[in-house]
Amino acid sequence: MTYPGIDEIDYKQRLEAAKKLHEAFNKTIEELMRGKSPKLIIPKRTLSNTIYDPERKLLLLGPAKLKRSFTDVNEAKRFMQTVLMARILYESLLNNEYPTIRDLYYRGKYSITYMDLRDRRKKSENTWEEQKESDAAIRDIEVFTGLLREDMLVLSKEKGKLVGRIKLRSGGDVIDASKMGHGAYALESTPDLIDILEVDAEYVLVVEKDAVFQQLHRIKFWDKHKAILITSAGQPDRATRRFVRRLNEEFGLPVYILTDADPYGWYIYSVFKVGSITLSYESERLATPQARFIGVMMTDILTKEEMRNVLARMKNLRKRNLEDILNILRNKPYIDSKERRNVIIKAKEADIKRAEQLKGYTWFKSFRWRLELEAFLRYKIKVEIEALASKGLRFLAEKYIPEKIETGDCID
Amino acid sequence: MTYPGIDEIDYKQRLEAAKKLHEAFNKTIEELMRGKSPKLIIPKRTLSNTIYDPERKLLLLGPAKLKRSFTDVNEAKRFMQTVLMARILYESLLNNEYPTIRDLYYRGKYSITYMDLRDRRKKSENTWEEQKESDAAIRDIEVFTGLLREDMLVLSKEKGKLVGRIKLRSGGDVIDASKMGHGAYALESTPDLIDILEVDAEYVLVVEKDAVFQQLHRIKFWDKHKAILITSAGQPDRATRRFVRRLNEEFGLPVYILTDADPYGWYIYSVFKVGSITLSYESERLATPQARFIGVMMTDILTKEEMRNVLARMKNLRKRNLEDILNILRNKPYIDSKERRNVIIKAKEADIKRAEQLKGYTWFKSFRWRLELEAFLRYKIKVEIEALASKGLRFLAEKYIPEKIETGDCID
Amino acid sequence: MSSGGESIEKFRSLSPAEFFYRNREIAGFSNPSRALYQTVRELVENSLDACDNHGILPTVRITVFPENTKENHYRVTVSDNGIGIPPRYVPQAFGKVLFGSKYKLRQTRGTFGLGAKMAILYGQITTGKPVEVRTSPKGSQYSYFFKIMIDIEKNEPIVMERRIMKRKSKRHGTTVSVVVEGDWSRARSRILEYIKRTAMGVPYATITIITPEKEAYKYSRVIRKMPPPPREVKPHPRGVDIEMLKAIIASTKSSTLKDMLKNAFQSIGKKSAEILLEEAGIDPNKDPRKLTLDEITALVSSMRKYNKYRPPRTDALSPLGKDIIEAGLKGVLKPEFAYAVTRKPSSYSGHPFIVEVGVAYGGEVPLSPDKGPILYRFANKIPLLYDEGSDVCWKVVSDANFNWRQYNVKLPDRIAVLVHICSTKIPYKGVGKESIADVPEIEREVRNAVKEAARHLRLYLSKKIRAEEEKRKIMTLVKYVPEVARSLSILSKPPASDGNPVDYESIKSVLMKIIERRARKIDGLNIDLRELIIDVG
Amino acid sequence: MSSGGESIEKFRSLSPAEFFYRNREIAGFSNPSRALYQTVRELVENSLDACDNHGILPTVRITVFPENTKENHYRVTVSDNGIGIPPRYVPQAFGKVLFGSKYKLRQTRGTFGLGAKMAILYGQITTGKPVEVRTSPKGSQYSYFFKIMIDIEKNEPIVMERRIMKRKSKRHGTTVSVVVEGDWSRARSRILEYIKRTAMGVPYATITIITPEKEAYKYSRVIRKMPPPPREVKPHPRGVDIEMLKAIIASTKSSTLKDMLKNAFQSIGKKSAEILLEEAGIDPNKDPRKLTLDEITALVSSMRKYNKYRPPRTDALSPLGKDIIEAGLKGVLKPEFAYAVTRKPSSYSGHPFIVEVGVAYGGEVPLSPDKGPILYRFANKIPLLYDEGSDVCWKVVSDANFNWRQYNVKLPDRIAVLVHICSTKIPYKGVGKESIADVPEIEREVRNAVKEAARHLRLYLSKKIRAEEEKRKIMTLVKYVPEVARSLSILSKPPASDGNPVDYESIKSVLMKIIERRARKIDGLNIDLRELIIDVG
Repeated sequence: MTYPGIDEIDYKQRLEAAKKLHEAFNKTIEELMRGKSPKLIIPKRTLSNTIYDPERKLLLLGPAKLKRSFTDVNEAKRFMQTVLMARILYESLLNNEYPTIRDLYYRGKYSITYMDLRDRRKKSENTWEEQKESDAAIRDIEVFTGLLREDMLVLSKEKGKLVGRIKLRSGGDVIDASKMGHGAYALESTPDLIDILEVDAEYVLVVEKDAVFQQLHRIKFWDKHKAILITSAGQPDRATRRFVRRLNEEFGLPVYILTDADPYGWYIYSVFKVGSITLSYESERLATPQARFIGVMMTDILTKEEMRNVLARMKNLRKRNLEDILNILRNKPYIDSKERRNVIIKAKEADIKRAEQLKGYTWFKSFRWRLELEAFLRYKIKVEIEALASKGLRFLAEKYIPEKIETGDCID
Repeated sequence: MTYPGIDEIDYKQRLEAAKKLHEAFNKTIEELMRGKSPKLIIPKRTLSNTIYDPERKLLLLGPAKLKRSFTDVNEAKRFMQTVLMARILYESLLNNEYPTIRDLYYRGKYSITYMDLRDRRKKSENTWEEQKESDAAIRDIEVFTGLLREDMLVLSKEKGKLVGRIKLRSGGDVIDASKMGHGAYALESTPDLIDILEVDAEYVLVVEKDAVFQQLHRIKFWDKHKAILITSAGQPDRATRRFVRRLNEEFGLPVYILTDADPYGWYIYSVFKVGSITLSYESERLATPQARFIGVMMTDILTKEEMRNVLARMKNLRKRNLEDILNILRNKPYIDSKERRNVIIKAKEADIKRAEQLKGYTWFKSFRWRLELEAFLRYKIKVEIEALASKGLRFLAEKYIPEKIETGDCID
Repeated sequence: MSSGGESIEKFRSLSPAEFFYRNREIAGFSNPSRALYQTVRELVENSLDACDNHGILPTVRITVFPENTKENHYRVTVSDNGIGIPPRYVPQAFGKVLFGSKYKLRQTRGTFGLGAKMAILYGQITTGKPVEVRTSPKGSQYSYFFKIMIDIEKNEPIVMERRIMKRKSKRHGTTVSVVVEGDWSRARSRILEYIKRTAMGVPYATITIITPEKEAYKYSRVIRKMPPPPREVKPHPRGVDIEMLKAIIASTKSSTLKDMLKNAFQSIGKKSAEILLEEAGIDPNKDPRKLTLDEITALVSSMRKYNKYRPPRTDALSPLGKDIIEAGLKGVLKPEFAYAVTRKPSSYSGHPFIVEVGVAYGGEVPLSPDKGPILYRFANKIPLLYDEGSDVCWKVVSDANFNWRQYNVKLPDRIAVLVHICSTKIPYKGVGKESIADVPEIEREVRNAVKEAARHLRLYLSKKIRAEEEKRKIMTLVKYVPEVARSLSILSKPPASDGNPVDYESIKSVLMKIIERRARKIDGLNIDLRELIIDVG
Repeated sequence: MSSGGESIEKFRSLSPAEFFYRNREIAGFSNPSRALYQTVRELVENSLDACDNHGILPTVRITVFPENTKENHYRVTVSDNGIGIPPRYVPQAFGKVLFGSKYKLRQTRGTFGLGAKMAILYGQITTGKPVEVRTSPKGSQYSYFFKIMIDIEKNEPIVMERRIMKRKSKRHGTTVSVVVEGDWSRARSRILEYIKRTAMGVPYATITIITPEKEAYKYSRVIRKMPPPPREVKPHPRGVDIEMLKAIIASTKSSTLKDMLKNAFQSIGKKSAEILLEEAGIDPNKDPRKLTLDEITALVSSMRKYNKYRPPRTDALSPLGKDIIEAGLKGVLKPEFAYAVTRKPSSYSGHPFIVEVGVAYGGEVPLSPDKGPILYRFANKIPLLYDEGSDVCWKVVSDANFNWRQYNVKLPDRIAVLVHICSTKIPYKGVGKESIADVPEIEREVRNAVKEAARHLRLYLSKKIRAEEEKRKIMTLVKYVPEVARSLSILSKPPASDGNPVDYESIKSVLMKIIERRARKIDGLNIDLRELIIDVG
């Protein structure tokens, strides 16, 4: 522990995480030494045990647990993989390492050699073949111990970038994200170790696409509109999600998400807002239930005639909903039907399947979301953010985004 | 031109680029108005017209030109696409836009309607179907006018990040890349518009993988070793390549490239060093002929016995080469054969094909590169940077990289 | 002689009727469904032969009625307007296996003198009912009615009833009625498909079938042109064998070999007879009856090897002809192109044959399988429905063996091939008459015929493609004019607004002139190209 | 009688020899290659019948020699050690079509009395050479030699030479030699494959073939057990038809119907005769000769519907038996598992038949196609080589129709099925004897036999799987013990080194005890599990 790069904050975090790991497994060891078959009681990470909490507006793990017993032949290998991964993580913490999940995969991978009962021949089997397996073991340990990987100083590839009127302290440095020139501040893997010093902004605008982020940055959108501009560059990584959450939670900033109008974009919004369906245990710290979807919306480009067709598909409409519609459509469509022909993309079979799935999720069952999804399913078309650029960058920056924020044409 | 975001430098660049575009096409227009069938004489971007210049150590376009004549039915559509793209770029420049290549695709895409001679019916055809086509048109204009897309203020997704003892001026801000905390400085799309103010480093280390970059940064590798640390996060984008080139050219910093030991990693090195084979016209400004490959090398992990097998495959070895070998192998292998079993990955058919291809390129014909490629082809295995992490992060930071730089165990 | 062994074989002889009674499967009477189909088929083909072999436009009516529902007995009745049967021959024609009118060198549908008798035999075995025949021979004033059974052991008819009636009308023809055990529900689609294809090959006939459900399907005559009726001819020398030559020697009245060859064979004249005998090393004036077996063998050998005969006479054959085939294809398939070929006669093993092939392409022709075109096979005007895969015609036309790409056809495509083989003897693979054997001479003729038809198809297709191609080229240029003119016009305006921009209309006009210069070279193109442009909005 | 019409048909009769001479394709003599194969086959099958039908272990020798290379004439000679032929029957047996010893209710290889005569006929037509027969009947002191040709028009033999020789040895048997036009190079692989498969089905025979290249292929006898020779039997009533009953009535000596039924049929006793006649509403004591046609029809109907007969007698049949089939499969295919089934006799259309099925799995059995197992078909001990796709056996065993997965077999796999059908009459689809028709009774028996054999295969496979499974489970636990022990040991040590770590060996020991507790429940597992562990390095 004499390496010069070790900083105080990281070191404290290490000790705490190692202690939790040790305690979690020590119970199993004690039971084993009393002759009981060893087992781990782990919250189930299955879809059926993923529950949407409408109060907190979050996807959370339900109460179901699974018993991973070493003597159950169907579970034996995963039991072995779980304790193996716990050991490697424990060793990394104690040795001041900053492993990536790929590192952990390599460190744990080796050939188990044994004599086969059936033919008395030496055989061997790898602890795991693919990173998929070691990743699953990491997730099991996360839910088993309540420690997220960042808490165990596991680093990962980070794509999130940031500009705007905000000052941070990280690793001893003070960073002013309003002084990044045409470049941006790239976020670190452990956003909980960042100190947010000062925020002089009215909202956070999260842009799915890096190039659009750069365009808005280039014309200093954030400066004129007092915004913090963040890009996830596609599917958001954990650090970006956690950082957005902190801005919302700790500074009360509204969060607007700008993605393509397609199931992939909607899912990115959904991950920011309620969490990932397959990794719901992270949501409690990573999701931002207050985040709102600002666009691109199907309703931005459909004509009034088309919207009538969509409404005809929807049942149980209340009168208030219809008034909402009139309100929504006041400034629309933003793109006329001739422009539209060249910017819409035909939905693929997979998109439609994905949209049907989204329809089933509670948080997509609000009137406004039903409108989007039904419109998509009726016309089977997608629209990218860049499609708005066919009207010029200024349209996006000076009309589309400000108007939507002003009139509240966002979807919760 | 009254938008507040416009800065001086960008504006100057716009005017210059627009003038070049106009001039390039105006010749064709003048000829046309004299009744000549319109045509564009464009340097050929084909593989056969891509030439490796061993003097400058660069891939360059050769002297061959293609005549794109509007009246040649096989070329008519591409002629139309080329002038269409030139027009959109011209308009963007004049309107102070910062388009992306996706934007340009959308702006140029529309349905041409016409009456068909054969059945006298109205038909329509899109100017282009896929971005592939509009991208090709951009490249044609780049070689035709000598303007790179950045010169025309076209923005693109940027993945490159930077930390280290270097100060820059961009868009009016001064950025100190040694004060980025655990985060990093994300590069902009137009690196030629950056002012490099101050450099206090001895070399540049380019890391293929973002997570490895973060690990090295986390332990402040760049501080201890006086390095500028850059990641391309996979295949390098144009801005990262241009920035690395500037550091080498303008400040004389040695550049070391760290990638996986596989054809994909080698190709990344090759793109940094001599340029992309399919886009060789960019090399003149984007490539860094002085860059050197630091690892991971096949020779890092092969035993002396295995190296002998590899040598047996190579013809025309001189005595000096053999001495080189002994020198190279002094500290090796870094990974013993037992560790190795778990970190090597079996090469796929596509990898082997790719390696066979690399073997044919002049800049891979040096003794050291032949050694790497023959070793790969003999044992058909790949090694990732993370494989070294199975020996701990400190091994990579404190032994592997410094030792290689010190002993000069890099490949040119 | 012989022999006190404990297990001596007993030997005896078998009548043809008994042989086929025991082995009815080989004639297609293997189960009630197949037997019902085969019964209809045999009777219909006999009826058609009784008409068109004698220049009569056929009118055939078929009924299949339930006779005893409990036992699944059906009465199949087929009536025709054919020439009729001389009453003295009726008992044997329907009650003696291997007796008939078809054992000669002339193309007929039936060949084995067996089909109708097998139906009668099968009916007799399964239902015990006799066949009923009513015939009114052409030119006679009487109608004759018979009920006949077969004495199987003796292969002789048993006439159970015989009546003669004075006839008022001049209508002639024959009605045959048998009762057989059958399975209509499984045979239905087979039988109806058979009738449909038969009608396709004989568009000059009117055919009606009435089913047990009392549904009537009628195919009316669409043309009145008929193929000329076949005539009986002498054998062709190329197909001679030792046995045939011995039979000719036994019955010849000629006193010299030379004369015998000239009289007994077609296509042999004085000169060729002499050449043949010289080749065989035999004196042309030798008495045929004095030939040794070795001499006969030598003569057969030289006759089979000689290759300068005139082609076999076609009188014995009755090809459909180009017109009828093309009309049939066009009428049924409604293609955009149809072409038919009737090859010159050829022969195998002494049997003359003619191959005819029609090709239909495009239009409403259904999409073919990947492996080859849709194939309609006919043999002596009979449609062949089953065992397509083992037929020599499939072997020729399937994509594996025929280079369709070379003819601009990439399978699957809308293409159908009709092959009609007519011969005094069709070499079927089995008595079921569903597929034709791989006889090299026939295979070669079919291939040449398909090639010839396919060449005409290729010609048609490539002409069509060329004309389209020229027009396409002009269109390619014209449609891009508006965008090119607009873009160049905008690019012509310098950024710092000095200089001399060129307007859209001027550029467009120059471009159109350039294209018109080019279009003038194409003949038949007489239109103002400007009309094709729709300006950019 | 009749008639002045201008186009009257000429009628005449045809001899069976002439019929088959004209239609030789239907018996498989369609071209020189096929004809040569068919010639070998017909002669070999006659030879085997002459031996094993009479309890003689067969020794058969075949030679195919070039006779006239220029004309492609081959001499095919087949010798056997069979019972021989009484000399008075030889001329007709080889010179008269539809004459032979096989027209009775007894299983033989040849069925039509046609095969050898077709070869002779074909040889005579193509080469003009007579057949040569040398026979030494069992028990006789003489050998007889004949040269015979066929008078085709009369269907009568012409004996060209006849010799008698006093014999010294007791060796008996027959040698037949014919000269035919053939194509050896194309027939070669067919003929050799046929001989190989024949030897597979008749492992108690020694068969030798010598080819034109003077290569000898010899298959020696591998067992001396033989199936019992078949005997002639009375017909079974379930397969009666009207024609058969009429023939029996015509020749019966019984004075009452009841007696006649008892005497003329197998499986009918006093009681069942009475029931049958009561069902038909006929007086049991009536004189058979006084039955009306309607009564005959009624009696046939009741005989066919009655379902309580004893099964047909097996005396007429000669199944190979379980032992011979399994020995054959094991010897040739070397499988890990083989099982054979001989079904009880059954009948169709009055012909008794027995189905036998063998299944071979694993070992050196070649990989089957996706669509079904490898199929070896035999009919009355004859291997069937061609037209597999249209055979009822393929219909049964192909994956489309048989649920192999249900028997733990997922195709393709190393699986072969042998089907042997023996019957007094095999219902071939054609005279070429290559595939068996879809007779429902046979299809059902084949399916049941395959199911029965497949059930035994499933039993074998599932036992094998279960035992492996238990051991696998124990191994699954044991192999992970070292890593689990190491990891838990390391995790047991607190980070701030107070607390009480547990060492590797202790954890390992506890884990092994837990596993041993479990393993003790498995029987037959008697080993120290610790020996299986290789500790972590």
